Amino acid sequence: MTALFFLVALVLLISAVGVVASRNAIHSALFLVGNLMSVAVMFAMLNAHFLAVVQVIVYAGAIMVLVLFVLMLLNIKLENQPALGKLVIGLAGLGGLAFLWMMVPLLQRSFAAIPQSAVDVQGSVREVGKLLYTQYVFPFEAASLLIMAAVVGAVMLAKRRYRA
Amino acid sequence: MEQNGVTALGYIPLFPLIGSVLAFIIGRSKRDAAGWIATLASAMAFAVVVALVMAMPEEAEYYYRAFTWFSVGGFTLDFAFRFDHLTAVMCLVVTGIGSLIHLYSVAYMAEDEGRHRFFAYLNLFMFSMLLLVLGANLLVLFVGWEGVGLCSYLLIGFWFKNLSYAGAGRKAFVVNRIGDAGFLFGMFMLYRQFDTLDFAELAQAISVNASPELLPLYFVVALCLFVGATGKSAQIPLFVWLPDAMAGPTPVSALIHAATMVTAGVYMMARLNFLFDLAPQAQAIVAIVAVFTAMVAALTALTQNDIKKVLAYSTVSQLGFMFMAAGAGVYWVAVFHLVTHAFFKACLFLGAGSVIHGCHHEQDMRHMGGLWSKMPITAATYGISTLAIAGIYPLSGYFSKHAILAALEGGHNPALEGLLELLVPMASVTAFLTAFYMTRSFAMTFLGSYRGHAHPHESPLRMTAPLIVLAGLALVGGLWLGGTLPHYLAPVLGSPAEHGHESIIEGLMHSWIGIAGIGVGLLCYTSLSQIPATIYRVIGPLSTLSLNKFYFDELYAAVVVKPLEAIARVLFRVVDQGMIDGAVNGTAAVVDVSGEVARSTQTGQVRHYAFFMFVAALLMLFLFVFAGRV
Amino acid sequence: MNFDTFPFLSSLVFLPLVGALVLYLLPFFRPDHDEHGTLSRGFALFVSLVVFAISLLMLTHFDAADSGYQFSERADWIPYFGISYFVGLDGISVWLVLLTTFLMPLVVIASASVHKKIRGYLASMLVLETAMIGTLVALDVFLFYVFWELMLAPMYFIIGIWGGKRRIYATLKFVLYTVVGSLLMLVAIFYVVWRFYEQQGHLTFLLDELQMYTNLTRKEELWMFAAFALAFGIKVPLFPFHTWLPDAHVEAPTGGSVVLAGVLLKMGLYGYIRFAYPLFPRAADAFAPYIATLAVIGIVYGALVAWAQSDIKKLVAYSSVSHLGYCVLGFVAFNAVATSGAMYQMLNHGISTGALFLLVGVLYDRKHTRLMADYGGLAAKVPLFAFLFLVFTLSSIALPLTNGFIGEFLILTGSFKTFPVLTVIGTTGVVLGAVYMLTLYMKTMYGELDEGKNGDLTDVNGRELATFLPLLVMVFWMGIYPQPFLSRMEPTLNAYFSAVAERRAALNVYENDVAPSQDIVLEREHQQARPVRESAAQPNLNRAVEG
Amino acid sequence: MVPVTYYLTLSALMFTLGIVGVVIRRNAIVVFMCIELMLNAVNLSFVALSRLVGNLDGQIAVFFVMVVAAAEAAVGLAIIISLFRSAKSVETSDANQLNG
Repeated sequence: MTALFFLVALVLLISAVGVVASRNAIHSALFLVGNLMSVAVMFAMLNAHFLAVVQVIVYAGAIMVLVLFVLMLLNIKLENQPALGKLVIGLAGLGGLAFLWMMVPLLQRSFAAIPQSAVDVQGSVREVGKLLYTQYVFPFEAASLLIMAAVVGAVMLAKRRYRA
Repeated sequence: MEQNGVTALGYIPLFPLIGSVLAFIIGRSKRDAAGWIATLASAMAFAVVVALVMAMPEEAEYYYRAFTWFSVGGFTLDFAFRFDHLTAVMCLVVTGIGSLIHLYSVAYMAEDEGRHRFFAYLNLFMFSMLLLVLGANLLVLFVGWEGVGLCSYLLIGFWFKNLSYAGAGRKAFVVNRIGDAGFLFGMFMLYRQFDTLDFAELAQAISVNASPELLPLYFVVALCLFVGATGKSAQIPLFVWLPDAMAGPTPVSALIHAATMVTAGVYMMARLNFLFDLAPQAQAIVAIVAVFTAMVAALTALTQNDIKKVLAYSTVSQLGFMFMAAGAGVYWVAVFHLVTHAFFKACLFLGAGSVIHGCHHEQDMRHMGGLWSKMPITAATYGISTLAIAGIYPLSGYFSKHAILAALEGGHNPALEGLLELLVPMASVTAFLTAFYMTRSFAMTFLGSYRGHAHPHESPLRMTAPLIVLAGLALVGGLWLGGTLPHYLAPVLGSPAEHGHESIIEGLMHSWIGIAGIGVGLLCYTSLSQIPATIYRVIGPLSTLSLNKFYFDELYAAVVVKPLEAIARVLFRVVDQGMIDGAVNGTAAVVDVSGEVARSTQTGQVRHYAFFMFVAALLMLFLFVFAGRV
Repeated sequence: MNFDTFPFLSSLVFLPLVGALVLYLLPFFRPDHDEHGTLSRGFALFVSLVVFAISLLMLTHFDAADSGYQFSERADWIPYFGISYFVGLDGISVWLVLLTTFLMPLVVIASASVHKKIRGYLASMLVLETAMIGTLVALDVFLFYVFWELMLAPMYFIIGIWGGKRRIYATLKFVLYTVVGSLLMLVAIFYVVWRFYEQQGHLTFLLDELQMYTNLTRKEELWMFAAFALAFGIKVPLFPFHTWLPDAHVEAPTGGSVVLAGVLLKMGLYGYIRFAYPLFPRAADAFAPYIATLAVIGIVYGALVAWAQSDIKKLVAYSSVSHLGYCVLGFVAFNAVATSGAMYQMLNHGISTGALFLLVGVLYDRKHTRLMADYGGLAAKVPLFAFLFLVFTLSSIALPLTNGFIGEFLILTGSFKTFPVLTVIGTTGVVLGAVYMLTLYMKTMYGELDEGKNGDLTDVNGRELATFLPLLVMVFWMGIYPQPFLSRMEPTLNAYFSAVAERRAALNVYENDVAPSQDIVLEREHQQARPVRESAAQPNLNRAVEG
Repeated sequence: MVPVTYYLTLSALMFTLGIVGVVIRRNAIVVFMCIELMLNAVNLSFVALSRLVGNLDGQIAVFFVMVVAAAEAAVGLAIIISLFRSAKSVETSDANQLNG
């Protein structure tokens, strides 16, 4: 199990670095697909089966297809401006390291002490569905509204403007 | 004994007021009517005064409350008039001489385009002057006091197209205002102490409050009021406006700047004699200032060539004589000289006006001479008045001036002890100088041969008639009033010490100063005309000093006016625009610059905003992690 | 018709507002467009005249002997916070209201020289009238504050839209200056109300209740008073907060200047006498010498700076600084003579300075310059104008028998009792006033006329004369027979002084009753911190709370 | 069983990479993808912690995050398209109209 975790983690991190580092946006997108798949595996390893499936279908499937579609539509591959200066990249890296330097020990300290719950939650469709349609029904409906608003908004934004 | 509700008192100032308005309105379309309306109004006021004086019993006074002017917080002030013997004398002078001068002006101003304004102003002046002398309290007096100042301003600047004339008017007003400020202080202090400004109530309050603690107050009040008088009556240090005031039409100089307005200070001191009597030090200061003013003005008059300027300085000098008497505490003499001076100085000014009129607006005496034959009436009246002012027995000036010198010597004022040895000779010298410069003026104008280019002619009867009347008064006024006036004024000013009658011989002997002055003057300016030139050469710097009026104007300009102007400019440029506005705009600029700095962070680059968010998140994290430990 | 219950004050306050609304909606009624603004002007004039007529009618019903509030109306506005619509009129405000309603028709008549967006201009003026009258009659502190701030908006537009070249700078300066002060005042109002709430258990903004039942310690009083005094001092304006005034005046259109000088500036003084003094009498006493000093500095300084001006309007503006210095001096002297003088002087200043601004406007309309150097010798060309100018100049320099004299004399006489030395210094302003005003008059009216430049100048026309004649009458009426004005102030003032004295006493009693317990605690601290000035006998609640 | 801190650490690393990406990349679409990266990092920690504490609320949260992500994808990509139309580029540095 642990070995599998590390393997998937490695894939996940490499693909994440790929997303950030690729000069070609298409490559970034493909790396992101890999990354999302790895996250789906992680979800599955954590017994979140429903989410793992949704992750694959919605994220790696629908959203990434949309992204790739836009990339194709706009036909942009390379950033056409010179690469950023080393200073900016260095600063960002330094900031990232500082973030990690503070965040990781914090996480270790905060959560190591919490005992593993006896209940082994199963994020099955049934369980998640039950919760969604009972306790979280209101947010759920709100989410549907949000999606609708997003659809309308996207159409509005993306349509060509006609001038009289 | 006070007689209330004498409505007639109200008519005295009312006639000139109505006359002023009518003259202005009717005169706009009918220029010639203005003069007659104004003269009529003035004459009516005179008639009322005469009737009142005739009817007035001895030891009585009239009182008339027109309305309550204001009444707030326990401070009630009536717009009220009081008519006692002193007022009667003043009213007679003002309306009598005023009417004559109105009559004279009708002819004198006949050609002027703006004569409706002139007569409106002149009547307005009469109104103000009558308020001044009739006022039953200090404030009504002050109304007149400022009102005559206004009319003086308007009439000096009557020919306003000449900016220097207008400037002279402004100077007169401002200098008077300085004096008025002193007058106001005096009123404030009196009100603060006694809660009233009514003359009768003040006299009452002061007579019961003669305690020594209040004496310093009386001293200060008297001094403040005297500052007011120096402004109005052209004494050192505020006399500088009067010579410039000659810019006005000559009848104005006669009425306002010789006969009436400038004597307001003397009237005020006589009116407040109960106060000044309790402040002998203040009186002494008055006397000293008066002697020096008389002296300086007489010295200045010696070298003036403008016929009106000579008379102007002479007026200053004669006012000094009046204040000598007032300062010595013998008020009736001051009033006496006021009256006689009104006669002969009005006559002199009107005579000068007649000369100027006849010589086609020539005022420089060096371009006159020999007018004796060309305008005999003017010359005769001018001559009589010259003799009068020189103090020759039995003309009016002799009596009043003699009385002044006697009063000064008499030593009624203990505070003058020891100073008299200086003051009396100075006054005598001034009397001599008076005779001298007046003779000079007469000689340069009327004697010798004509040096100008115009064709002088005698003035019409409407102008000479007032001259004759005034000259007549100057001739006999002293003899007549010298005996009656002290008794007439006694209810107001107290009974004077009796002095015996003098014979003609004595009188002539006592007028030796005047005779000497006239003699020397005649000698210098007729037969031996090289003498003055020689003298001036010998005492060069002194004569320059005299010619330049002792540099008073220049001194004031350098010490007061210029620095104040500079301060004003500095205050505006440096303090107002620099410091205060600088601070205000500076605050705005700081906000502006901070905005500018903050703006530069708003690059519009999403990446930068993201970066700032990241940094901020880092900071929050840092605080979250380390806050407890640091 | 029975006028006993007629809502005079509300109609005065809101009629102009209604008029402004109608004016705003005018294009909907008359789509064929009011091209030259004749209809708008006529309507605005009608409204302002009706308001003036109502105010005159009200004056006839005004009981001169009654010292309390008359025609008062009261309604709850925001009951939850104890805020109410409470208006009333007494001897302190009655003449200022009349002055406002009197000046407004003149300003509307003078609007003939305004050409752009005339409708908006007149509507602003009418809204301003509502705000001004509202400020004067409000007896609820909150209501007062609302009207007080409402005065800013129309004035902001009047200067900012219809002003001269630097109008934006001027109007911003005007608004920012004023807002700084009034916000501090708002904080102080809330503090006082909060203290009232602490002590009485309910909220109110009624001036009378606050005045009677709010106990404040001396230190609280000082701070509150300072906030109020700053707000009012800026509005007056008191030296050194005056620099907005010349800019605002120079840039404002004629009507704006007239209202600004005529009424707006008085609001600061009115606020002082109506709110600052009765609420914080002891602090006012403590501050009085300093305020008087500033007032006297303002008198002399304003006069000197006015002398240094070359722009006529700026000169008149600085003369306002000087004249209002007298009013402030009169108010802080705090005796009946000086205070009634100061109140009278407010009216005088409104009339004579308003008239002077109108006169400058007449010149500016014709020649489009305000520099003295561009004029000269006008008296020969425009005699009627010169006459009017002379009368108002003399009124401005307080010549006896014109209105200015009574005010100045009463102020100086009264304040001489309280501040002799300062009054003496202030009296020099009388001299300096003559200097700068007569210099102005001489430079513009006297001398040789420049035919090329001003040869085509025309004299005052009928419409302009219609604005000057009422002012001219008032100059002489108020100068010769001031008693009708003064007598309507006096009973109120007498009652006012005793009320303030009562409050002073009550506050002292409060201090002596409440404070001793805290005194003991504070004694040592006091001795260490402030050994000299305020002894331990003067308690200090704030410090006690902190300690 | 893999300790929860491992997941969390992994999540932190992924999140950091996302942040760095957002800051250094200029292509708006790549920036968008980096944001997805960060969202997923958070999702991962949600699920991990949901397991740790033994209830499903964390997973529900992830579900909603996904909803938001989907909406964001739709709107965000539409914005990018209209940006491209006006600026002929998807570089974030070209969209600087907010420059103050």
